[in-house]
Amino acid sequence: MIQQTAEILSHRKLGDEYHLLSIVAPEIAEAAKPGQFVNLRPAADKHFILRRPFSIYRVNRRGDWAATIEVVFDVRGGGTAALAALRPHDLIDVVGPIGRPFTMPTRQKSCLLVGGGVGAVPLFFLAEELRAIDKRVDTLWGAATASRLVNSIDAKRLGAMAMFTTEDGSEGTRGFVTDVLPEMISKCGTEVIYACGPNAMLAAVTAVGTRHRIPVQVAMEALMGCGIGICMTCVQPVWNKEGTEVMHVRTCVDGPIFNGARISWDAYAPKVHARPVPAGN
Amino acid sequence: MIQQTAEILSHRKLGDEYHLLSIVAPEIAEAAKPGQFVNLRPAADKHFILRRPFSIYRVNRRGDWAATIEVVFDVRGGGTAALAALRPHDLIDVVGPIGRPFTMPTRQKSCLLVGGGVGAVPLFFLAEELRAIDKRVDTLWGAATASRLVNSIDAKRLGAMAMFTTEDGSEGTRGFVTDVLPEMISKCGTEVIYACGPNAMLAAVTAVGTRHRIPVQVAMEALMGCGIGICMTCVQPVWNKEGTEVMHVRTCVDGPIFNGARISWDAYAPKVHARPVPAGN
Amino acid sequence: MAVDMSVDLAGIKLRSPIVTASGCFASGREISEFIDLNSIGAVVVKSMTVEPWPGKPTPRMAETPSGMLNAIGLQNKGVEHFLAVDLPWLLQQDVPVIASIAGNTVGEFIQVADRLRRAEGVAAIEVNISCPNLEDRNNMFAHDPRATASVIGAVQRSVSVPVFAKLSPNVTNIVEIAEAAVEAGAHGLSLINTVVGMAIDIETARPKLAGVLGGLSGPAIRPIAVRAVFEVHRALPQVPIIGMGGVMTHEDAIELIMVGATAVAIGTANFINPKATQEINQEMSAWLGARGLRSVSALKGQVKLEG
Amino acid sequence: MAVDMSVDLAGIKLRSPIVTASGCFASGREISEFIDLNSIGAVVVKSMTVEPWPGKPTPRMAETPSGMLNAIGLQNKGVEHFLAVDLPWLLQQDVPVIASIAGNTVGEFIQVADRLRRAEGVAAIEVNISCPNLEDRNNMFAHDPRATASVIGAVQRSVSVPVFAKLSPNVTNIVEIAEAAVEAGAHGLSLINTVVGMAIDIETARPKLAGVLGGLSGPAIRPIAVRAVFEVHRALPQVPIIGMGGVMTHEDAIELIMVGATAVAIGTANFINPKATQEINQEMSAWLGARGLRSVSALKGQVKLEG
Ligand SMILES: Cc1cc2nc3c(=O)[nH]c(=O)nc-3n(C[C@H](O)[C@H](O)[C@H](O)COP(=O)(O)OP(=O)(O)OC[C@H]3O[C@@H](n4cnc5c(N)ncnc54)[C@H](O)[C@@H]3O)c2cc1C
Ligand SMILES: Cc1cc2nc3c(=O)[nH]c(=O)nc-3n(C[C@H](O)[C@H](O)[C@H](O)COP(=O)(O)OP(=O)(O)OC[C@H]3O[C@@H](n4cnc5c(N)ncnc54)[C@H](O)[C@@H]3O)c2cc1C
Ligand SMILES: Cc1cc2nc3c(=O)[nH]c(=O)nc-3n(C[C@H](O)[C@H](O)[C@H](O)COP(=O)(O)O)c2cc1C
Ligand SMILES: Cc1cc2nc3c(=O)[nH]c(=O)nc-3n(C[C@H](O)[C@H](O)[C@H](O)COP(=O)(O)O)c2cc1C
Ligand code: FES
Ligand code: FES
Repeated sequence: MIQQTAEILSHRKLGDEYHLLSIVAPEIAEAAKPGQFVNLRPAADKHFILRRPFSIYRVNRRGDWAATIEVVFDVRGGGTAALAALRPHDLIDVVGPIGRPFTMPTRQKSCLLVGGGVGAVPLFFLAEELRAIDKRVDTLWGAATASRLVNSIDAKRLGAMAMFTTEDGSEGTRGFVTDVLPEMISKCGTEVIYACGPNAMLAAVTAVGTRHRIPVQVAMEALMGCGIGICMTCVQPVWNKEGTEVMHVRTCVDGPIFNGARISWDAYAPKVHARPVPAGN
Repeated sequence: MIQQTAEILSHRKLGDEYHLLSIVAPEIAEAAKPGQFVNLRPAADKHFILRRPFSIYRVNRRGDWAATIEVVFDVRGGGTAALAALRPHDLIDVVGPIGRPFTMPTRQKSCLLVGGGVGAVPLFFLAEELRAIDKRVDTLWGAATASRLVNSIDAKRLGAMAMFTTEDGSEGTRGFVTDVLPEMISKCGTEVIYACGPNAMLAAVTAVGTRHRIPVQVAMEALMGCGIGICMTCVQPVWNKEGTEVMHVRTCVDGPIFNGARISWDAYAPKVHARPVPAGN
Repeated sequence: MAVDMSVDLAGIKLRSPIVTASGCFASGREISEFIDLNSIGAVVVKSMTVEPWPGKPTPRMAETPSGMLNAIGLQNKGVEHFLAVDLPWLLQQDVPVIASIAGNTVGEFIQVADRLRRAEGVAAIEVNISCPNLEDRNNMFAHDPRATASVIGAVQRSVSVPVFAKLSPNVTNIVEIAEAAVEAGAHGLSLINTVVGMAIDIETARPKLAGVLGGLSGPAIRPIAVRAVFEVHRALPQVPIIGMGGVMTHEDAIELIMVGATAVAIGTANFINPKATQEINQEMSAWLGARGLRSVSALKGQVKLEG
Repeated sequence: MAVDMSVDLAGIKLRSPIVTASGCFASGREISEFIDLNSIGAVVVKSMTVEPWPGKPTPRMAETPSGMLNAIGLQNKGVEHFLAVDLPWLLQQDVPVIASIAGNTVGEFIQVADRLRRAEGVAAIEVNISCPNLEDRNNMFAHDPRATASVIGAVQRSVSVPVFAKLSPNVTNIVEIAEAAVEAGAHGLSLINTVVGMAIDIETARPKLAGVLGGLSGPAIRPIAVRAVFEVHRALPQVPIIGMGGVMTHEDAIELIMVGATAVAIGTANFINPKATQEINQEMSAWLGARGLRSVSALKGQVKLEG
């Protein structure tokens, strides 16, 4: 992990909903691996605003000193609104690359990438790296509606086979990725699944994978206070190796990539203390 | 007083130290009188920053819908830094015109305007209005050094006679305005004095005026929480009419122009409670 | 379908839950140049004392991150001036008037209350007990349940209108103080007053406030206000609360209502935006309408803890 | 002429007054990728308990104006893990280590202290008494002078290194708690811990924290921290204080030193800027140098109240 003030090379819209920021950050681009993220400081607001984590969409290592990382995001609140206002040559404070990347398959040859909504972002980088080591890559992309699919033009070309599902049927099959997942697995002879998207989707994909005895690597999101492993805000409920106990594991530096089978998905049912007592930090 | 979101017409440097913002605000320009000020919101920062008060430097009523007010300032901290970053067509939230203006002389013909540093600002507007009613206007400008004088070129032309003092002698007479004030009073046959600048200067000018039996109107500064008379942060220690008691009078709406003889100047010796007790607001 | 913004505050019918915070609205005359006073729920005026108070020396204010410190020292012209000048003007504005009262002894509180009892048109009294108690080593009344009870009890016996106790957040257990106030006869509670704080100008090594200590207000303290309203409402669900502390937007006001406030007072926001009260009222109504909610009172205390 | 940044903290020689705030620096390993640990005064590690604690469910964090709320629930791997893994690593870094300890009973505090006594290389112990006391209806130890005294007394008797009591600002009279801690044998005081607060997501009507209540930190609370350090130092001028609360810049740190802090801990600032501690140390040294001051200790308690 390094921290640096970096220059915005370019900022363009990706479809109607997403922004693509290209940031000049040679060392980070050099070190970055698929599944890792960067933590951006939206503005050097003296009244302070926490950093915002974003998956690395692509790295461009051509021309070392000018090597860039790319992030893709949609405007949700104050932080992403500030990022959406950045112009070329503006400076931004970046920490990265952060986290455990996707594990590259050794024996397995056939990889299926499943992305939900903006969760598709880290899979573009992953697909390139998998093909670079001659793996078969198939992709399955889901979203609420067509405009929520990230760069579907490129998405089609990323792998051998590409399928889309939207909840409103505006593109591809109407429904959820899990409706077509089993069919794809058998068609593509999938041996390993990489998934990123909402927790509900990741849980469902993991379930399907487990049924087919296929390992599923999931990229998790969490609220992050620091993004560098020092605050403990970002934990996921993860079964220990023995499967005897659920541990709280940091998403930022111990994740964001986890073995789907190890996540205690049912722990996500909202839990709130009935009798709140002043919190020990 | 009105509040409006106004457009920046122009922003230029005035000498090395000062910024001049021209703001399109027809109603405020229409109503403004010399000595009044506007309260500007430096940025619609959601983390909030209080408004900043600025004297009205000039109004430009030509072309009603496009009538502008002008403010002149130097960068001191966060608020003025934000204002210094404004560009033409940017929008700014303005409240104004605020406060009791200078009182125009009725009998008296000969007016002396004394400005210290950035305190010179409201005297430009005043000079124009006094000459519009055929008063004799003389001006005396003081500052630490030449670059701290506001627009000395125009300043020279504002009245019949213009004198300058700087503490380092870099322009005009070396010293303080009060060193040349008595001489000017006799030369110009001054009947009324208008002064704006640091408290120490206003106190000294008031003393000279009183000795010569000349009324002195002073424009006071104060920290302002609201600028519209509702918070009581901006009070000055002012003698009541009978001279029996010092009252705390709001600078923003009861001032900023006061009769110098009524200000309890010695009340400014820093007073701090020896045994602090939690403050009732 | 118009949204019903009216609320019943301890028997007082308010057009809107949005009211003003004492000391942040003077008596309404200045702000009436910017807004329609009858677009808001009530005007809570600056705390008044028996005699005029000169307040503290300057500087009285310092800006802090997302907040401000003030040490005004309750400068006010006294209850007689309120009755002679401010109240008559307010009564022409068709908006309920809540009189905030302060003092340094129980006796002083009683004297102000007595004068107000004989006046027409005061809808309620808010008792600002965040005042040093001269009879108890300058401890704040609001910091001690017994002192709180004695002031509230005395005021409540002297007047016939609802009495609100204005609580301080600078205590270990605000619920204990709230209970003492209610047992002593308070009909409602106003919370929170400012959080005691301090700031230094490091170049001069002097406190930024002549009063050294000051009261922190503004968005910085909103989480403290939400917690206070939440805990007091849980302990005393029947007691009407005027919630306040750092409310800048309608979302902030809704947050306080969801944890139990019946009305929400706007303080520091008026300094930055003189139209804050009116705009927050309009935007809250729009927010409710957009969600098909027909009355603001439906939101009260609706925070979901379980499941 | 180099500025002398070293300070003596309860007999511990620190290279710099800038230390880390417990729970905002883990045990230093992560941040050592960004800064030189021996450029700062000391590492105060995350509070540790006898057994590992799982902490609270998520969400554990919410951003607020100029601050953040957290409800981590003191998740930590326990004292044995600290002794086996973190301490040995830290001892290679040539920076004093201050161990923060926590518990829900006096007994738990004693057990952690006992284990640490037998370890080499812990320079001091910070006792985090902002913990619910299971033996007293979950009241925070730090909210009661007697509970504070019993914990501090017990810990102080079990160890041979200086003991710092970490105080909570959520009390009516922090000086009373400070005095109780010092009488019970605390060699120094750390203040302030977070301010209890709460935030609601109005669209879901749910608390933003699974723990419902959380601790407010960051610039929003700095005026509260300055006031706390100021009052405690006035009452106990001889007692060394580690001041903290919303320090983002060297100016903020100097403010706390001027009101009486010997050292200044950096917490939330590390989350935004991993280099915060090192940069604040460098900028403070430059600030002193630019003013011809030769040592940081000359600033301590220099705030001018009179004239
Ligand atoms: C590892 C990781 C990778 C991510 N990658 C991407 C990406 O490639 N593209 C993208 O658009 N978004 C991504 N997100 C989500 C992104 O961080 C949030 O959308 C963003 O922080 C929202 O900030 P805001 O100020 O606009 O929203 P606000 O609602 O104002 O944020 C308020 C708070 O909530 C936090 N927050 C809000 N939504 C999320 C979320 N979904 N996950 C984590 N924190 C959140 C913010 O950090 C902030 O602390 C990622 C999140 C994580 C943890
Ligand atoms: C009636 C009036 C008229 C003024 N006219 C002018 C003018 O024409 N040109 C000009 O350059 N300045 C003028 N000032 C001073 C100007 O308001 C301050 O310089 C400005 O507020 C500084 O803000 P800042 O954020 O840059 O400084 P900061 O130091 O960051 O301000 C911090 C706080 O101090 C307050 N403050 C700082 N200095 C002053 C001051 N001298 N007077 C009042 N408040 C202050 C700010 O409002 C803010 O609350 C005037 C002040 C008043 C009261
Ligand atoms: C300048 C100022 C003056 C105040 N004066 C009073 C007062 O006279 N009586 C009172 O009960 N509260 C007073 N308060 C406290 C406010 O009524 C309110 O409780 C507090 O400011 C929190 O709300 P806010 O964050 O919206 O300002 C004052 C606050 C400020 C900022
Ligand atoms: C995420 C987080 C975790 C914390 N954990 C602890 C802790 O374990 N023990 C402790 O004594 N204080 C803990 N604190 C409090 C800090 O040490 C510090 O007292 C407080 O945050 C104020 O300082 P700051 O504003 O610089 O963060 C924690 C604070 C935060 C924000
Ligand atoms: S975000 Fe701080 S530990 Fe992961
Ligand atoms: S600044 Fe608020 S009353 Fe003058």
